[in-house]
Amino acid sequence: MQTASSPTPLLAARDLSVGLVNRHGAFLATNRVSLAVDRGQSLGLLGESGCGKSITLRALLGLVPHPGEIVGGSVTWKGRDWRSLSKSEIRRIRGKDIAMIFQDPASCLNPVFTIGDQVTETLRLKLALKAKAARELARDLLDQVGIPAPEERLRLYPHQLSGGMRQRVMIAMAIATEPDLLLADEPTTALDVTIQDQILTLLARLKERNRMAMILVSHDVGVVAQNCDFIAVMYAGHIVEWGPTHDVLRTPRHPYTRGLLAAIPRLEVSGGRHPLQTIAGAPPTPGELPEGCPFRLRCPSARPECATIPVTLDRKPPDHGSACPIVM
Amino acid sequence: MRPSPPGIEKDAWLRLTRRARLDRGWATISLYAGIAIVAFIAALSAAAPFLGLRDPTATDLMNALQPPSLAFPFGTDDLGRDIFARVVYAGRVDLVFGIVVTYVSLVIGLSIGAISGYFGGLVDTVIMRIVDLVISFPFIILILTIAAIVGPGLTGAYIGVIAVSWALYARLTRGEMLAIRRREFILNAETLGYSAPRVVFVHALPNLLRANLVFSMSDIVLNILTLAALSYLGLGVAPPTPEWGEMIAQGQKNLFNAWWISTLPGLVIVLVGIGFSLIGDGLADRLDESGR
Amino acid sequence: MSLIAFAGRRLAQAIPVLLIITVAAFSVIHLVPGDPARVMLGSRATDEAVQVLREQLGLDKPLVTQYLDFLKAAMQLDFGDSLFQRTAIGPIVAARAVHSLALVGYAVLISLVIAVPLALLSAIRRNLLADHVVRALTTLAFCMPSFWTALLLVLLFSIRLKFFPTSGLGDSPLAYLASLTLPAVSIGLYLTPILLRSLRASLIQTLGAEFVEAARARGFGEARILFKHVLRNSLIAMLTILGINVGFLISGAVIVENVFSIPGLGSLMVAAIVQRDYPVIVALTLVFGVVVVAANFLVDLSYALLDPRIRQ
Amino acid sequence: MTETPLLSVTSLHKTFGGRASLARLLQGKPARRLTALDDVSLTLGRNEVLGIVGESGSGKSTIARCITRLEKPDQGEITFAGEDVWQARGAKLRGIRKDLQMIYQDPYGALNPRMSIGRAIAEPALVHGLIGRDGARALACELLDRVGLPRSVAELTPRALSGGQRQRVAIARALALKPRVIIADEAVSALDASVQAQILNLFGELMRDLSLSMIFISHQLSVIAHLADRVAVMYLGRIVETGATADVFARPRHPYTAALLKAHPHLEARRSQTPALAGEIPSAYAIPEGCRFNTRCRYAETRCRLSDPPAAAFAQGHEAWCHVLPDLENSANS
Amino acid sequence: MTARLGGLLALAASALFIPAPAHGEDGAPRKGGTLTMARDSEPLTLNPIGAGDNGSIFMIVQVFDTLVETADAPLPQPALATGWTVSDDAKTWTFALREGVKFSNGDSLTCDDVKFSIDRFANPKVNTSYGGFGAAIAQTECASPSSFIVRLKAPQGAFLDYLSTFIPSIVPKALYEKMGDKAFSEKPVGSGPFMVKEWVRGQRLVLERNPYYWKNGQPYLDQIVINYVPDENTRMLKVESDEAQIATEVPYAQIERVAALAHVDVQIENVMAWDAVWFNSRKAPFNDPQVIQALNYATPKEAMLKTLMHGAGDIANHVIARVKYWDPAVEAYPYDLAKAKEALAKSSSPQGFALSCLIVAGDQFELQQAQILQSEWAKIGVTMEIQAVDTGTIWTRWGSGDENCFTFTGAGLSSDALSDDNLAVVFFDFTGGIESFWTGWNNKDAIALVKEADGTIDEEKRKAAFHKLQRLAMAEYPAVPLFFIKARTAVSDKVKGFKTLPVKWWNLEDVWLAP
Repeated sequence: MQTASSPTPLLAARDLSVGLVNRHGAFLATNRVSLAVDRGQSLGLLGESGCGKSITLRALLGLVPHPGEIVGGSVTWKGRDWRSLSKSEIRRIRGKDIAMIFQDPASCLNPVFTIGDQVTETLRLKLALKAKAARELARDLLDQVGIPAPEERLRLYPHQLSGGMRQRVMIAMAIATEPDLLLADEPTTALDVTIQDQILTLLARLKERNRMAMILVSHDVGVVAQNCDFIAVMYAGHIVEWGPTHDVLRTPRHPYTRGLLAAIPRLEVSGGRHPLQTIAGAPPTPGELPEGCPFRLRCPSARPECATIPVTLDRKPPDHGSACPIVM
Repeated sequence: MRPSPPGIEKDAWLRLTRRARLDRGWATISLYAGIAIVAFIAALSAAAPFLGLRDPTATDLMNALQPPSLAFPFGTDDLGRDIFARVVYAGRVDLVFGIVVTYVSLVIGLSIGAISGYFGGLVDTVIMRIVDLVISFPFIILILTIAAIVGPGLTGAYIGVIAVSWALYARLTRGEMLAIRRREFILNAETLGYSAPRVVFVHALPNLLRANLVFSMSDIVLNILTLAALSYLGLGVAPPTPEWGEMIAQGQKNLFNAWWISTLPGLVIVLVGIGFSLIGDGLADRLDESGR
Repeated sequence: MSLIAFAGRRLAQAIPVLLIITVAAFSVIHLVPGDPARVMLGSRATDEAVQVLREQLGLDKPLVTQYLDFLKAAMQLDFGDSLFQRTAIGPIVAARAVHSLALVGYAVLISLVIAVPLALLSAIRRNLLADHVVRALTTLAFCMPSFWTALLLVLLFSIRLKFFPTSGLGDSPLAYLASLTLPAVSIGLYLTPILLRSLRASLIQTLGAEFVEAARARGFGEARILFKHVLRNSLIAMLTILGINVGFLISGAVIVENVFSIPGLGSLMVAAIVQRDYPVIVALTLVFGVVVVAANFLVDLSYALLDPRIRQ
Repeated sequence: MTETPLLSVTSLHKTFGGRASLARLLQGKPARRLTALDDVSLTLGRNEVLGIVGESGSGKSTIARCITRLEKPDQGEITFAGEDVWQARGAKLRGIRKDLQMIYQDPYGALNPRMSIGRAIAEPALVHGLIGRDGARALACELLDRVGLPRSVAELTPRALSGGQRQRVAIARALALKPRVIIADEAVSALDASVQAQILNLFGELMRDLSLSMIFISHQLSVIAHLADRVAVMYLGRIVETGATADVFARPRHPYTAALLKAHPHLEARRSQTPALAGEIPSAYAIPEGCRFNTRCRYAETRCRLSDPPAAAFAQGHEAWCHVLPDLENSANS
Repeated sequence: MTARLGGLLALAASALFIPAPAHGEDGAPRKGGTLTMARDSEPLTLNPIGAGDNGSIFMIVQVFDTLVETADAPLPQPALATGWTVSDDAKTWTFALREGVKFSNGDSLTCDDVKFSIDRFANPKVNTSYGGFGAAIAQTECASPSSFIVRLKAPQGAFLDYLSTFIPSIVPKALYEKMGDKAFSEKPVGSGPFMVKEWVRGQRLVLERNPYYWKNGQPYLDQIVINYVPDENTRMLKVESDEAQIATEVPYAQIERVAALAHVDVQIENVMAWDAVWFNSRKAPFNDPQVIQALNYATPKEAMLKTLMHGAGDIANHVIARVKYWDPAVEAYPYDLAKAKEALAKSSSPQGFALSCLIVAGDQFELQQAQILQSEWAKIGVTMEIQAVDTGTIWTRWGSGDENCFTFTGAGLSSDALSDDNLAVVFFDFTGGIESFWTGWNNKDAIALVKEADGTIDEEKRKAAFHKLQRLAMAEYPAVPLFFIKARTAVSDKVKGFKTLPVKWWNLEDVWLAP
């Protein structure tokens, strides 16, 4: 799958499979995932909990938690395979060229150090700044991400800030090095809707300004819809549909995407409590997937052959793919 | 093992499944290995009278201080008693002591701690001050007093150790209770108008058990060691009943000329200690609730 | 809350506990049969002689009076005279408290030096060979009778290698430290597993925290993450355990004190109890209480230092 | 609403915190108190769903906790079917407890992890004496059917269930007492979209089949829009706007309601260049003087900083508490 | 002198008091040097009056002098008194005081000091611990600066023996009164060979040479450091590593090992300490001498001596210590189960009985001994329960008269005086204060014999009375005598002139260090 238009995209994953371990054994958290982003593009990874979207994001940075590991496929950064890079090169890329922000800003900041300590630590390590310069830049960055009275905030500890402020701090740390790519894992899920709105606006502005690429992971269709150029829909470790946001939302091709979109209550059609269209059953437990198409047990259009066909994304039409060969 | 899915590097997948088995297996291995060790020693001790061992209390001055041999696998002490037989019989005293003391303390501490954490306020303050008191009160004074009141020997040790060790369970449980009482199923029980005892004992307590049970495994060993220390001061089991700590203490003066008197019972305690801590590790994993 | 306010509140909480401790110790020890006068005079003396001595020692006064006398004097930091040693308790206890604290402090230091790196190793290599070896060895050390390890240490380091004196206390600071080394190691061997276990558990928990992942994502080195970010967050659980154990360590050091002939509080306590040296027992209970309260205070203080959230 | 409401809450006040720290006392400062509810009134009619929407810290959960007697209000009255919930004793109290059931957000926290599903469902009815011990099994099966779970689930512990299934169990447990009112506090927020739809539909069915009333608390506007007949929008311990859901969402009168609606991520619209609302919710320890929204309100005037706004009434019981009542139609779409 | 291993055979009475060859084969004593000792106990006080424990007593005798002194002889020897005369009624003793004696602070020792000290000794309100020792004194007087007269209420056979104990040590009156009891106990001044340089409680006592000591050329040592090393293994390691040259109380189990060390010897010497099991004769069946005999026959002393004490002791043929008038001719009970059963059969409890016996908690030796007895006595149907209680409790319980058995080893029981009188009063005289050591043994003949011996200074009469008493006690006293305990001291080869006296302490002024 290609979302990027250039021949060597900024970041590309090809057939990326990540194996994880839970109490039942080893399982594939992501299954032959291919995706790519280029400068200035934003890609949304949409899916329900446990579909493998977060682990995909971590795998892109080589951060699969032990004892899991990447068991197949490759990730290339500016055309270079991660595996060909040394540990120190990878560390240099992380946090400098690629930055990441997480869902829960409360637990992403070390509770025992001040904001200033943590922001300057990044600056000193990643930009080789002296303490004083780092401090000044830190203040500047906080200002840029819309934190009022940055000088004072630098002296505070994470627990003394609100969730929104903490996420701004995380963003400030992420953009400090003017990264080429920002990975955002549910960056607003823990926040109130007005704060979410502020953070997403901020991200959009920064993306615009720095011509930064972004991969945004979310379970919220609205968040992805409003903030991404492309969408990849994940289900049970697979990308089941991808394409330009507009196309995917208007004319979803995969039965799962269709079900998902229909199941969301809309603000506009309020009242009446008319039944929502639902997808039967519950998302599968990781590691307990049916043979063949992982969605077939919940799929209204399932046919017997769904149990045998391998899950592959069709590449036609070239800019909007689906993994379902049955529903066209 | 499931075959490696298509598109996957075989080696990596194999490595992962092996790791998964190991990771998953360790808790089980740990649990069963621990149970096996403890059960072996417990079974041996329980069956002691039927094993055809020498009388553990019979002195045989002609055979004193024999080093380990075929006839005396663990050697003999300076009264000529068979150390192996004594070690086996001692298990009856020590294991029972460790387990009874630990679980009686656990039940007391669990209940008191749960009440303290649930009700908070004055009840909590008073209980926690008592806990502070127990923890900072010199243990030996208590033991001596109890020994003086109930007479020397095992009874005093039982009461004395329980009188102290409930406090740690109470503290532990209170902390857990403070965390759990904000959980929604407790709130729900409260909204349903359940009586406080029902909320505390039926709903909260089972969920407070895990931390306590895991801690209890190392506590059993600690209590056996405490009994040993009491024996060292001569306040443990009434002689000639064999007890590991008493055997170790007794061998102290012979450490230079008959190492086995202290060392072999000491190794048995170590073995039991390892056994219980293995069970503790396994339990910690197994009792991990929710499965989130 | 300011530090002083915090300290003040803790102290205010501690005073009733300390008072109750002394009352408890005083009344409890009188429940035990035994008479200091008889213990002092032993087998030789007639009952009349014992009675004379009791009067001399003030043991014929009612218990309450004896306790109040003690309390009155204690307010002015005068703990009275030891019945046996016939001298003021204050200096005796103070001298021994210094040795006990030095010993336990040293032992804690040694335990930390052993436990922290091993816990790190164990947590990083969780469920791997290194982890199992570390845990098995520490369990072993934990279960070994302390006089046994102590003697083994003496045989090896004093008799064979002549690194340290067999027992007693050195005069110069260096010699003092040297003479405390083996006893501190003996206690440390018991303490290390306790600390190691709790540190390992909280390290494993912290290693899974999101801020650790965030630090990795920021491209920080593993060593930096481990020592700067993880360790500090994990120390708190261990400190709690340490706080609880300080009291046990000091009073439980009797055996080690005996083996190494160190005049500490533990052996004084045992002697005082056996002799029914009431004023010494009560004074010692008070000292133990103060030490435990102080230790817990220090632990709380270090929480506050380690974790800003607790300062609120 | 002409008939007397089933449940009414009048002038509810609730503050938290209290014990002054020594340090503050020494500085002569009073104890810090957190204002969770400040003069909140609302009503719930028969077979009605009242939605309460607001951001974290708005006090919406505290209302639920006061109604279900988990927190005692400082002032104000809560009456259910003519009985004062906090004055009731004995059989009346038991009746109220039975009739008012609560469902929580966290499907993992709401069920006792050490209790089987069947027992968890039947226990309330057992304790309240609605059924005997032999009736427990039948009741559990009936309710499992009702919420669309297989009966075999009764033997399991919560650990074996998925989030959606657990929420169904929680609902079944609430239904066991045949309540008249269900208070759902963020009951679908933690669920995945596909599951959330199932649970919302279940609520819809229950409303229809069992003639229940419901207070539905959520921060998700779309969920409220789907389920609630009426909505109350809360901000910092106060209701700022209330009315029929369709009406309020289509024509918000309060700038805060409008901002919420605008901030809600729409599928269709592209993101605007400025956020719908600047700043953060002030601390509940220090509620702003005057209109409490004035620190973030782009329409704020001097009077907004000086006095509490009065209620402004619109058609069909639509009310908003705003001095300015700006023309919001245009601003919302800009 | 160093005893050979394997133990000494029962010695004749005089063998206890073999005069030490002055400084025999070791050549001329050398002056100077520091001796380090590792002791099992520590001093609690250094005040001669008020001390009652070995930890204190053995140090007090190094610092103080008495009028007559305990030496390696059956009779007290001249010390601060160069000689004495006794009146015909044996009630007036006149001591010629040594001239020119000075206390260690340089003050001269005067008759006033002597009178002050002896008066304190004679005052039961002051001398609580050993009131009986000075009880016979009616009045004292300084006839001249060099002549001190003591008048007794009645003749006292053991008068000189009592005077040679540490209790009537001569203290400087003026200084004592100035310092007061407490201060003097901490920093005492005496006329003994050594003076206190430093005392760190719980750690060590450092003594240094008293420059004014009256014995010519003595003491030889400049300084003695006495370390308190409670743990027996550690104490041995101290001499092994040469950190100490003398270590007291070698554990029996280690005698062979320590003696085998190249530079250390184990001196095993007779002292006036012993070991026995006591019964309460107020209670049945211990009022029956047959029962006691049965228990005596059922006790395998030989085997116990070998395994428990590694031979370093003697089987006791007396229920008290082997003191001055001990009769070696009395036979100890042999181990004879047949006789034991026979005796028991004839007794009031022919089927055997149960008893519980108090022992001191934490004393491994005693515990082992009790377990052997338990195991052995079971063979004649006597079941024994061992009750280990702490020292604080033991006297109260045994003294209550409600217990039936009590055993307390030699480390705790020893004679402080050179003659038998004190022990006889305590153990055999029901009227003596503690009802025959609380055994309740009320035997008129025994009481008469004690009084008879005590009331005369005629050596022959005294000897005869004590010999009779010994036979009587062996036949009827409610106790099972076990062993005469020996002192076991690890002594470095460098140490010369060291010897444990029968009273268990040492005249350290005789000790010198070889280069």
